[in-house]
Amino acid sequence: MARTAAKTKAPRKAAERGENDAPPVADDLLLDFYGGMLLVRRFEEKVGQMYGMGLIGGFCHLYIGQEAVVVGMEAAIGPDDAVIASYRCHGHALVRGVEPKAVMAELTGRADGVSKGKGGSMHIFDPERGFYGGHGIVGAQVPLGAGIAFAQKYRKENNITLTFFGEGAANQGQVYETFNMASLWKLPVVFVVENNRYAMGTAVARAKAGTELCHRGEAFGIPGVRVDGMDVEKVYAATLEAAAHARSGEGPILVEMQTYRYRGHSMSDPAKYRTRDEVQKIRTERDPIDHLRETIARRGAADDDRLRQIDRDVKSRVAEAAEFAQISPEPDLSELLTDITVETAA
Amino acid sequence: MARTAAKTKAPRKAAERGENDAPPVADDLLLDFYGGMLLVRRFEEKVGQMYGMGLIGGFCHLYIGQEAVVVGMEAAIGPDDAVIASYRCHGHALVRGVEPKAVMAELTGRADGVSKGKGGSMHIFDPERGFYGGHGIVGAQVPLGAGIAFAQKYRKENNITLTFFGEGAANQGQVYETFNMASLWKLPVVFVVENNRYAMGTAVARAKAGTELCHRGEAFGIPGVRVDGMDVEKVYAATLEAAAHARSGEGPILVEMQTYRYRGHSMSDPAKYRTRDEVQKIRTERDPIDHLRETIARRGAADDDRLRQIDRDVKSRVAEAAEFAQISPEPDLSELLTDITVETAA
Amino acid sequence: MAGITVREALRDAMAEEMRRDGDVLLIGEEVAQYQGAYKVSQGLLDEFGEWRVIDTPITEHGFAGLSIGLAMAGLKPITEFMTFNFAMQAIDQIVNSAGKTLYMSGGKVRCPIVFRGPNGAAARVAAQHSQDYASWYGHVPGLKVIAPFSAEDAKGLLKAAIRDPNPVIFLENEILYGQTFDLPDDDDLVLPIGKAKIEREGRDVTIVAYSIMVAKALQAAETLADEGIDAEVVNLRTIRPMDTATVIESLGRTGRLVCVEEGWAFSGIGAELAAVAMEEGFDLLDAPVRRVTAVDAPLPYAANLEDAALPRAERIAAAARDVCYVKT
Amino acid sequence: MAGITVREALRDAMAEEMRRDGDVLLIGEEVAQYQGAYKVSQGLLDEFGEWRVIDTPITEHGFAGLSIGLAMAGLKPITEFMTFNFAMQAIDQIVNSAGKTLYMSGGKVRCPIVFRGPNGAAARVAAQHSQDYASWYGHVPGLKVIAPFSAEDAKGLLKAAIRDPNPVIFLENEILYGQTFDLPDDDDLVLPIGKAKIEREGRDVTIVAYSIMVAKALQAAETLADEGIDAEVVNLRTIRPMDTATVIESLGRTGRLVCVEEGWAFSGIGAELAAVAMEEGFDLLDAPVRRVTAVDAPLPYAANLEDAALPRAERIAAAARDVCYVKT
Ligand SMILES: Cc1ncc(C[n+]2csc(CCOP(=O)(O)OP(=O)(O)O)c2C)c(N)n1
Ligand SMILES: Cc1ncc(C[n+]2csc(CCOP(=O)(O)OP(=O)(O)O)c2C)c(N)n1
Ligand SMILES: [Mg+2]
Ligand SMILES: [Mg+2]
Repeated sequence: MARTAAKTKAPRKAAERGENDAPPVADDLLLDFYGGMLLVRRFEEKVGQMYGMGLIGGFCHLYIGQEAVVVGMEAAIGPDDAVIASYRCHGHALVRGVEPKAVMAELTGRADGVSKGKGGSMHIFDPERGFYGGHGIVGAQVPLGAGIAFAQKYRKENNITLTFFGEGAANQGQVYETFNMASLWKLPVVFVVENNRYAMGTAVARAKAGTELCHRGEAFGIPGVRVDGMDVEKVYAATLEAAAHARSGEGPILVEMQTYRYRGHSMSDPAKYRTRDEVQKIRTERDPIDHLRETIARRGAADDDRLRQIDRDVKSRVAEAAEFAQISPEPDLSELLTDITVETAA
Repeated sequence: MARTAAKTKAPRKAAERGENDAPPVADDLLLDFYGGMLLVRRFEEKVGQMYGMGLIGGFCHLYIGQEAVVVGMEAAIGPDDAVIASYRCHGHALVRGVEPKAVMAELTGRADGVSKGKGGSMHIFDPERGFYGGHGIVGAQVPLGAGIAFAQKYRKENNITLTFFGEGAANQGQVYETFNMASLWKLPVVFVVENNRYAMGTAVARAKAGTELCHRGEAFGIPGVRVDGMDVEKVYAATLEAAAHARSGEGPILVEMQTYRYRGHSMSDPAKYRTRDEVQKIRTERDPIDHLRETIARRGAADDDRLRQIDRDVKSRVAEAAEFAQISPEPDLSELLTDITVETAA
Repeated sequence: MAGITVREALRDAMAEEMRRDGDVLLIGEEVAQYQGAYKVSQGLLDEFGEWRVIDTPITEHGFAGLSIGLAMAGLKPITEFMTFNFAMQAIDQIVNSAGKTLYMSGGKVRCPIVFRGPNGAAARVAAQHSQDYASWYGHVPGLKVIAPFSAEDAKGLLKAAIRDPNPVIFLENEILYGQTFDLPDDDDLVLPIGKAKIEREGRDVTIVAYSIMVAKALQAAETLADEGIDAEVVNLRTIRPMDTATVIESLGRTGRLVCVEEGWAFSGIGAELAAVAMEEGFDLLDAPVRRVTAVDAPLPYAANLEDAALPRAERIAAAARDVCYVKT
Repeated sequence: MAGITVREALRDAMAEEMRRDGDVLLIGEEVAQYQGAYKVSQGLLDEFGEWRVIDTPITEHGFAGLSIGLAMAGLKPITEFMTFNFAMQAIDQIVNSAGKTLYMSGGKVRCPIVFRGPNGAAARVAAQHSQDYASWYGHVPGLKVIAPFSAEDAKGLLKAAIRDPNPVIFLENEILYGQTFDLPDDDDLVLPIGKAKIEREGRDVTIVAYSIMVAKALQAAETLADEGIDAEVVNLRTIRPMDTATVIESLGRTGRLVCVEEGWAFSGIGAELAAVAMEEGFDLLDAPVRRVTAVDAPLPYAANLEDAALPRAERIAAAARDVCYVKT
């Protein structure tokens, strides 16, 4: 997974550059991006299949189409930085380095799931890898993320928190309460609006009055940038800057990632609120993986064999995860009554 | 009380003018302002005394210092427009034409109180006069006000709603949720931030990041204006414009009234978070009633006799209210179990 | 009599009331163009237009408050929460503004509003999407609280709720939406708020339930019948005001009471019923009241754990045997 | 032994824990420069500085969520609500984020946080400022809920709550803040969460109460003693997990149970106790359990109505006489 490689590269990159139009990233980083995005895509495709087979239940929100966002952002931060997301969190977990097996077993509700099968698709957590979920209530993760950033500042850690939320969530009041506090206390947080144009069936313009989302923090003193979230290099470059801003002590920054989700809102959404053409057009013209593949070819960063090898590796990891998630046993019934509270010595 | 006179004048005034620097208002309107502001001031002073005597209990928030805001605004709207406010609502009720007696009897918790003594100081209501309270939860009245405006629009009434809140309340998330909806649906609402510089013990800058409050709606497409809330003529002129904007169908507008409260936050607040000098300076240099008295004198709008007559009238109305509020009986014990739900025919 | 789903019954109730009264409108997330997240408002936008069927942004606190403002100004909003879990963000407005203002204003400010949407567990949607709020809302004077079971309940009580001049919390159940029930042919079916319904008569034990748990209770009653235990099943229908008279009368006949709810036990609806049985039916009790509830844990996602967490018919039957002192 | 007010006891508990552990911090409205709206945090800003004693804007939902984020990241926030009425705006974060995440994460994400502030009625502050939330929070697995009465309770349980690795709801009472109690000389008074305290032993009837109602219950016990009724008074101290063992043991000795709370009856704490008495103490009951609660109405402002709305010692004594079948 892209994570380890990216970790070593990000700081170097950050030091190398500064201006707005970033120089092209190194070849091996491009390949890391490719592997990372492909892993998320193939993983989600498999999830879709397994949901169809009844192996996964409940609400399940796929990330297909948005891969460039998490992959590019993750590459631009460090392993000690923190990430928090909504229910649409499989991709965020994977790029943080959570094992696909453990995520998939969570989705099938099995004992080896990352949350022991108790949380399911919307509630993936791995705080040891700096991943704080996985939250089901639209907008709730936003103040939580600011709190994590506050803890980083309190501990003088020089780490930052990426706080992801959808453009639908961007209308929630607690987001503005958080903007105000984060700005007041100059918390090291990057607010990331993943504007995938729809909140369930609501197109962004039908729910949002006024200016573009990237400006929604300005009244609270939070600068905003808008980024082409279908281009992983642009995401990466913008995140290096945003992260540097947050890390510098200047306070939060708001990044609007313009992206698109290919599938329905969740597995049960027939997505009749948009035309097939609209989706098809973006798939053909703006797909982030195709785009990256072209870049790689154009720059000669890798030959087809190398890319095919990455494809095969990703496929086998995903197949392995799917396999694992089906043989992992259901949680023991005793788990019903554990983890309600942390036991304390009486 | 200024209300009746103002009602007949406001529309005329609105038609007469348009530009930003309003022409001086007519003499008799100035006198209405004077009578209105004095009524609020004397009423609140009496409330303070009666609280000290133990005749009033619980939380009680005085409006002294802010009188120009409600008086000037009320004069610029019509009797069929609506008003909603926070717990600091005695002045808002009085300018709407609620009888001082009924307000005072509410404060003493008596049967003749405007809410039968069940609500007290924070919960004055008189929907027949378009006054919707009187709300104890900071910020809660803001979406309520937008809802009242929505009903006005739904009924094609051409009325508007003034929704008052404090600068401390302006950090509440539901305010931004409301801004978004009100703008999206172009509701006929004037949002009024009464910036009296303190939210309980918190000076405005300690709780508010970013730009001035009047700009806080801009990201949602809501224009903002800032007004000297210690000058009743300026308040009046600004409100004529703001009301015209809201009434025109262009959607909401945000008015920041810069004002000051002389007393503690509530009767139990010693107000140690500011110096006596700060308060004294504003009292001497910026008092809205003194300022208006000077204007009246300068323009020769009335002689001293006339002003003294107004003073006497106000004093006697307040004295009468105080008297009434003490002789009105406590509510009958049966009232404990009425008004919990509206009775329906079984 | 015609077969109709609970989903359709709810839709018809709204449509009929909207036709009857121009002040009734529907507001919430995805209620208009999407026809409801669970398709409950199918067709309403087409018939009533966008000023009466209103899509909101995702801002529960704000649109609940705005809806209450509509009601205070005299309209009769039906405010849909996509689920009642999300209404927790708006609960201050529901309790403090909608529930208390009539009283605080000495009767001057009315709030005729219905808050509706699915409550309790759906299938495998995990802890944050599965809470049963019946006892929380039931706790609060100033609110009325309804939890229908069948299509008849859904239609008759929703129409009653819309006509009621008070704030009504209307707790639906997602799993019931698709279930079909017979509905009496009646142009204008309005059921009384505050009246329970005896779904099945029996002499040996009273099982009280609401919402989807009525189905489980009826299932348990079948099992028990095979064993010779004749259970009476009471469908509460309304949580507040609660029809304790019907419960106590039934208890008078059976001497035994089992209370079933999908929510947690602690200060739940079963607790209230146990207290009422103490206060009004102590001498009628041949056995202590038993509660059948969700286990005392957030709801897990895993299929086997979820199944074990929620009250199933077998657990209800077991409780009934217990209070009948029947060993198995 | 020294006399100390509940206000000071709370302050001392926070100060001691903040000295002991650099991860503990206090956050809320007016907690720092103003020294607390009710002066509970007097002196803390001076001693611990503005990064550990933090004034927030008026944004309960946001700062509760932010505090929970602090706790998830390993700090130990004490989050003050000016009153618990305002926490209704934040209750989604408290229940869904603080209460359920440990479970949803399979034990991976802890949330060591204390939410504290005054709960229930103060004096004449009317309906929106007077609700008792004990049964609402008590309903929710994943939370611990404490409601102290005396200075000893306040200090010993607040210290325990701060050290507890779970989210704890700490329900104080404004009227008790100024009351003085003896406090044992103990450098490090930490009381166990989940244990009730018998405040007064008695043989004839058990009166269970929490928070300020313990004072009323003790007062009632005095009156009853004069009449020859010997009441045992149990101070619950913790609402969740509830010490039902102590209650049932006491019931075993007296055979009679009166439950007192300042909140509403419906699905309240008394309801829970009645259900527990059914389930665990049915054969011990010589009389039905009686609840003494607020009347079923929002709290009115008028002095006479407020007085009639809340449980007073005389109503408790009357209930005790009733269950003892003593006529007066
Ligand atoms: C408070 C709340 N309201 C409603 C929902 C139901 N809901 C789940 S996701 C969603 C849409 C969110 O859209 P957006 O923020 O754009 O994120 P996306 O799903 O596009 O990633 C809604 C309405 C919820 N989970 N929580
Ligand atoms: C939700 C909520 N939080 C806190 C309080 C306590 N409180 C009452 S008034 C107030 C200050 C409000 O200040 P501002 O909005 O500036 O209005 P002002 O009192 O100055 O008129 C606070 C914190 C409350 N009533 N409601
Ligand atoms: Mg979206
Ligand atoms: Mg203020």
